[in-house]
Amino acid sequence: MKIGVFICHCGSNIAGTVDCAGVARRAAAYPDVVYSTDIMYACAEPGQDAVIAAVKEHGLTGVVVASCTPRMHEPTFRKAVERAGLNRYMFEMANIREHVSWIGKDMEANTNKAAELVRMAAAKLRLNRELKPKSFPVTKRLLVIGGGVAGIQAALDAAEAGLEVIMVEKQPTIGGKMAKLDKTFPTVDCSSCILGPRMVDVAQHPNITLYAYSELEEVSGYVGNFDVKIRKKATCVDWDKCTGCGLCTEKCPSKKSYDRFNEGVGPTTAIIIPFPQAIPKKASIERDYCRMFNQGKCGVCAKVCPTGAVDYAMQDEFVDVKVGGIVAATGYDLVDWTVYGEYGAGRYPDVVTSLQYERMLSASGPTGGHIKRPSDGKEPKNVVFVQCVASRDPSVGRPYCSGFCCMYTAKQAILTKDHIPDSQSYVFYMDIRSPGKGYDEFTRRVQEEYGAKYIRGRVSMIYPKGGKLLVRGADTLMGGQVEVEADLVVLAVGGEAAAGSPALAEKLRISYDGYGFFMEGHPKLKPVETNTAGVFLAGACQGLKDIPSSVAQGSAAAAKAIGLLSRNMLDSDPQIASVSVNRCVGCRKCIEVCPFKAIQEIDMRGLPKAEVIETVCQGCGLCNATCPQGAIQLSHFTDNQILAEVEALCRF
Amino acid sequence: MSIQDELKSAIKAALPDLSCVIGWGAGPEPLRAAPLFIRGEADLQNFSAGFLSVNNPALYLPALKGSKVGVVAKGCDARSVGQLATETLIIREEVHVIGYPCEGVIDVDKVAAALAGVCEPGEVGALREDGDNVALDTPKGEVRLAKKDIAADKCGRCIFPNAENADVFVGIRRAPTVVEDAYADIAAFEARGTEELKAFWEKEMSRCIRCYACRNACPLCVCRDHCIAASREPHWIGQTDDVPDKLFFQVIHAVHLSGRCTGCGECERACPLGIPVLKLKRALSRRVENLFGYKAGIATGTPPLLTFNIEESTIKERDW
Amino acid sequence: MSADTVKKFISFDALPGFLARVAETGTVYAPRREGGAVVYRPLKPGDAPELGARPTESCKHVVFPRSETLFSFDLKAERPALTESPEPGPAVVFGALSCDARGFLAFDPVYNGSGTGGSARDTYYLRRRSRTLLVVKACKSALNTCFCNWVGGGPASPQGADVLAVETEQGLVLDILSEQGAAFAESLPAASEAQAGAALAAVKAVEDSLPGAAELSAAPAALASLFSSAEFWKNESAHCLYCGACTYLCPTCYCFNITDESDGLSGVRLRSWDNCMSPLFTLEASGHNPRPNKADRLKNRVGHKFSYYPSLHAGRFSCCGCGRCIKSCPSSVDIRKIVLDAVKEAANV
Amino acid sequence: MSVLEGKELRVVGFLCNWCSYGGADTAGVGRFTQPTDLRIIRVPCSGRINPLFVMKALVGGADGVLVSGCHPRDCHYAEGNYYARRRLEVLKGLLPVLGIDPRRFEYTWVSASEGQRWQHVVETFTAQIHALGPAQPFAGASRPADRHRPDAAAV
Repeated sequence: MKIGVFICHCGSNIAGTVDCAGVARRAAAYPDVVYSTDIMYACAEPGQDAVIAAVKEHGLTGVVVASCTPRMHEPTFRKAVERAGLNRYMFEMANIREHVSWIGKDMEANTNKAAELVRMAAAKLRLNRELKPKSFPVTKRLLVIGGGVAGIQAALDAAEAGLEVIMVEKQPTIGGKMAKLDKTFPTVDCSSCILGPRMVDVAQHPNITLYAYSELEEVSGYVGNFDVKIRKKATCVDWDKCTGCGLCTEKCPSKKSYDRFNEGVGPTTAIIIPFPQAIPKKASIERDYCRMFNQGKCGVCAKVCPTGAVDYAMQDEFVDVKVGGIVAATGYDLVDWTVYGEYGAGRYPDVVTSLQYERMLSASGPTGGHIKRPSDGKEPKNVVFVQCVASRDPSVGRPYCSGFCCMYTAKQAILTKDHIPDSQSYVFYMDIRSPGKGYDEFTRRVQEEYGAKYIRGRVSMIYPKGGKLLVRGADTLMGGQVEVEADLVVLAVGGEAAAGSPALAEKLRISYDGYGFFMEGHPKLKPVETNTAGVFLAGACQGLKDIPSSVAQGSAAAAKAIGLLSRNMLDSDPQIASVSVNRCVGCRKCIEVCPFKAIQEIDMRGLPKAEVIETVCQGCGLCNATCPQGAIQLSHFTDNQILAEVEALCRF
Repeated sequence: MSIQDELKSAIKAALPDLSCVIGWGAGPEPLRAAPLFIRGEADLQNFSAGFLSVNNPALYLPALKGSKVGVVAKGCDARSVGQLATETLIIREEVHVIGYPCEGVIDVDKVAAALAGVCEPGEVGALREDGDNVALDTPKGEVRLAKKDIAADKCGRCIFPNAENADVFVGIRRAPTVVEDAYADIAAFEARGTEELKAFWEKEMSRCIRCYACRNACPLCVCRDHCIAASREPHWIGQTDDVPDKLFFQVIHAVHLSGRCTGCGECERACPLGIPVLKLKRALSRRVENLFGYKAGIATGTPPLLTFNIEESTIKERDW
Repeated sequence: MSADTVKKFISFDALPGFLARVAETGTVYAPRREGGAVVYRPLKPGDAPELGARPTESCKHVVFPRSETLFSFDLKAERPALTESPEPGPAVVFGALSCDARGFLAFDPVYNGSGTGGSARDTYYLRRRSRTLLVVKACKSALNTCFCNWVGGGPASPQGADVLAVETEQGLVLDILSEQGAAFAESLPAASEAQAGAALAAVKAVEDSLPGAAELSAAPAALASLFSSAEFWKNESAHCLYCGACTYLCPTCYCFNITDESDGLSGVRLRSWDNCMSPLFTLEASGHNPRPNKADRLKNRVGHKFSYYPSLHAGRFSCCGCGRCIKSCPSSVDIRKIVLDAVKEAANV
Repeated sequence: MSVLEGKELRVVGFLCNWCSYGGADTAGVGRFTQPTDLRIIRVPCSGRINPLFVMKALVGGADGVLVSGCHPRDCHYAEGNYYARRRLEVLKGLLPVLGIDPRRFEYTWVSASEGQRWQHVVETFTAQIHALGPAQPFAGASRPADRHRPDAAAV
């Protein structure tokens, strides 16, 4: 083998603390290295051209580039060596930036370590083999998980591009959080007026199949060919028959059910249509509140239903569907703010969340758009908004900024004045974060035009006094304690990843951070991809964001999915396991452990042997580590390749 | 009827359905029996089971997969059968296990120690079993030894003297040995400290001749012909006579047996150079028992390293 | 022990000092008890050899190391360089068994080129062989597994030895059998007649204690005739577990394998013991193995020693009767029984 | 020169590509300073790590071995780290009996977002190995210093 080694300066990123020329000199003496040089920017066009030129000039059969992390530029350089006429797997990278130059300043130690990493890469490269991908057909169908605004956008964009789309929504209706909002900032336009038509589009689009009140049960397979099992939860109403007339919801005697859509602002019935614009507009029974299920008798809805759609014996159903790509758009939930004892921990009825307040403001909400105190139904005059509840608060494990609370609080203060002209709003804030288009102007308007009083400081205590709530906090600008008598307190509660996010991530085999938000492939360059090929992210499930950003990301995820599924065939990753049938003794241990059921037993002239199903193998190598005689080897990460790396580190 | 006769009739009864029954017969010298493949009734006259029945007949079973075979099994042999079956390395239904209550088996090295100054074990002219004792004819006259003093170490801590999973059991079940800590020997060994133990293995392994008797005597080493000890692809160890290469094979053997080793001790007994290679496996077995409560060959179900729990209540991970 | 060779004497007390002086010019290997085994180890100056310890292993590794670096190579230099391993120094095996010394007589014709008209001389073997002095200590007793007298040897056979030592009450009587042996014992006093007589009596006593030898002259033809008798070999090998204990302990097994241990640029070429019981022994690159199962391999092992080798080397068995393969076999395979069974089986056919 | 004599010890890391290698990258991007002893071998999944790799390094001359994978439940391959956890936990039982200080081997979980945790793990483990000092190789092991070193002259 003839190996060429290229030590990248990365400008001064590496060369600042690594003697790149020195590393290149040392590398020249490594086994099979015939050419070694340092290079200013290996990834830039001149750098890649230099690699290609060297391959041709020196007849190189393998290339080592020592630069940044392979997670960044391995694909770049693989393409470059391919352009030079080599197989893309005859390439290795030594990470001397993230793992060397950026984590220490000792030039001698860094240079030495860099040289070691290059030795290791070269030692492995000597055992690399040309690998060739196999092609397999793509299922041109996209699964969108979550029917909030991000998911809706992704689904519509993909459907418009001609893809079949399956949308799965956990709730009985799509619309997500946005459907609960009265107005949106900074334009103060009606939320349901802009979202409603898009929801209808989803329902009517010939390419979109909607599974509402459904959840993802299982995912197997791989990019281009995922096998998905969807659990259609039992609604106890046959949606083929239900016309959405709502008669059942009028007659239902169980009138004290928790109203999930309205955030508990006022009760609802046990059989519900969440809101008038619901898509699908179908009824479903909340079993926890239904007398038929709790007391074994009632049956009113079944009696009144003109189409006989009610079916108490309905069971969950499962739908198996094959898709080529998946967009996760599962959104967020509000943090449970009742951990704050100083805010009453949920005991004071007139302390409400921002989302509950939205429902009070909404003309289609339980109060018909009239702001009423939950305790006595009176119209409040003094409304106090408390920002950063469970945001930027490490003490409750939520150190991050939720990003949208400043803006919606300003919006709610404006709407308060619109609804109750003689009201006075007070906003306790830490900092006002309003970096969007027209956002900062909006936060000024609420103060200057609508007279909301902004007080910079945290609220330390809320307690009832007479019929009012006394809100005590610091005013850090004035330097002192302030107390406001409030009729109503609205907490701007921060968001967190939707309940069940980690479990979904596990099903999708994607990563999530400590708060349950899904990890994007790269924080800057792969904002909607994940590390699992074929799975994309849209909206707040990746990190909290407002409506414009969610929509943008929905479109971006759709674009990525469309790009992927526009291809008829995909190349399989050839870094998969293969069995040496001579050495295999048919002990089945690999079959036992394979997480993907990618290994099957075959009969070879009467002897049992393992065989890898190439398109199913994901290349984890668990089988390789399990096989006692090393008969099954993971290409590109074989025992000998890893042993060569160990040897390179330990022998010298 | 004596146990011997009962065993013989059990074998005789089973033979018509089996290609052979593996037991023990006379060996090359009085202190050693040899594994016996009984293919017909005529072979039965050579059969005997007892204090000299050292070899583990389960060793031969994986290679005979596909034919119906009988084995006469001590408790420890039966554990090997059980483990092989659990791992589907044999088909349990193909194996007819004839069990009997084992009273322990001889350790010739211990006889050598007991006869020091008298003669070598290889000079003993005859052995007679006499209840709890044996009488040995030596060039210097008869020497009587208590069986318990010359029985294998494993017998002193045997929790499984009866082949509980046998298809036919002959004789009266013996009570298992009750030991407070079956791994006290390993704890004591480890207590010698890393420095001393490293020197210990350097010395012991320097004797190793790489004959792989340890591996080939192990009933659970089923890769045998494809063992990575001698392969180049993958190339785990070199062919030198150096301690690291030789020791690394013992590491491989121990790791490959973790969660599988039944402690039959055949590896150590087979070693012609007397290297105590079972220690490594027992250290891992202790760990597996502590972590997963799995006693190989007794427990059923997937061996612990081929499965997992999402929450591992017994694994206390380091808190960084 | 012959009556008409030169005899020397050394007392037990003088032995450590004498061997310490020998060790100044080379390595002295002597049996030592270690663990449950007895192995040949370099004798530390001043230590007394353990004369009563019967070695578990043969001493062939002194001449034919378990793994020997033939040369090292470095391909990175401008001109690829090969470096020969250093010349081995002189060695003395003190207290070898008579069968061990006789084992080398099976090695020699294979490695000294006599079988090839001198064209294939193995210099690595020969240079160690010529520098190794064998001091045999006559056995004081026979084991159940001993059968040296079946194959032309005996507990005090002088064959292959430079010096034959016989233990008497006061010390060792040394029978000088070669020039090198004479040089080794030059400084020692001659044995008295009484001492020599005691030695002769001791040898006779142990020789008399051996059971009679079996007749093996029919073995070569019998084994050759059973080459295709698969059933015979299947039965004989049934309990064999095909490890390498028998071959590696055997004083006459001389097979080896050659491997390179290399990082691609520099490395060593090793010659290591190999054994015909291993499935890898005759494994061909194609994956085909002409001896796919243990029956084939055991047939080869026994056939080689008692039929094929004798047919090439003037009828000499490639077996010295030490019995280690029987004594140390984990599954009690007895080569004597196989050979006798073969003779019987061939006679019946 | 392999490790800097007197300054560094030989610490080998086996990291899964998806989480821990990414975590080490994140630490780099964040410029979280770390000791230079550690050399990282990238594998697809902690489940790929045969415990024998760890042993090969420890018997072969490494002073410490660190394995890191995805947190339980987060494995990119769904289950690899669960197997790794059991195998590596069991492996710890082999070190003392062999005469290898068990503190020379650790395994842990670091996600791609946990740059700071990675820094902490590397600092802690490296300090632990330095406290133990260099491992004495098994006799007959080719000491790093004894090895033929083709590149020594080029420096």
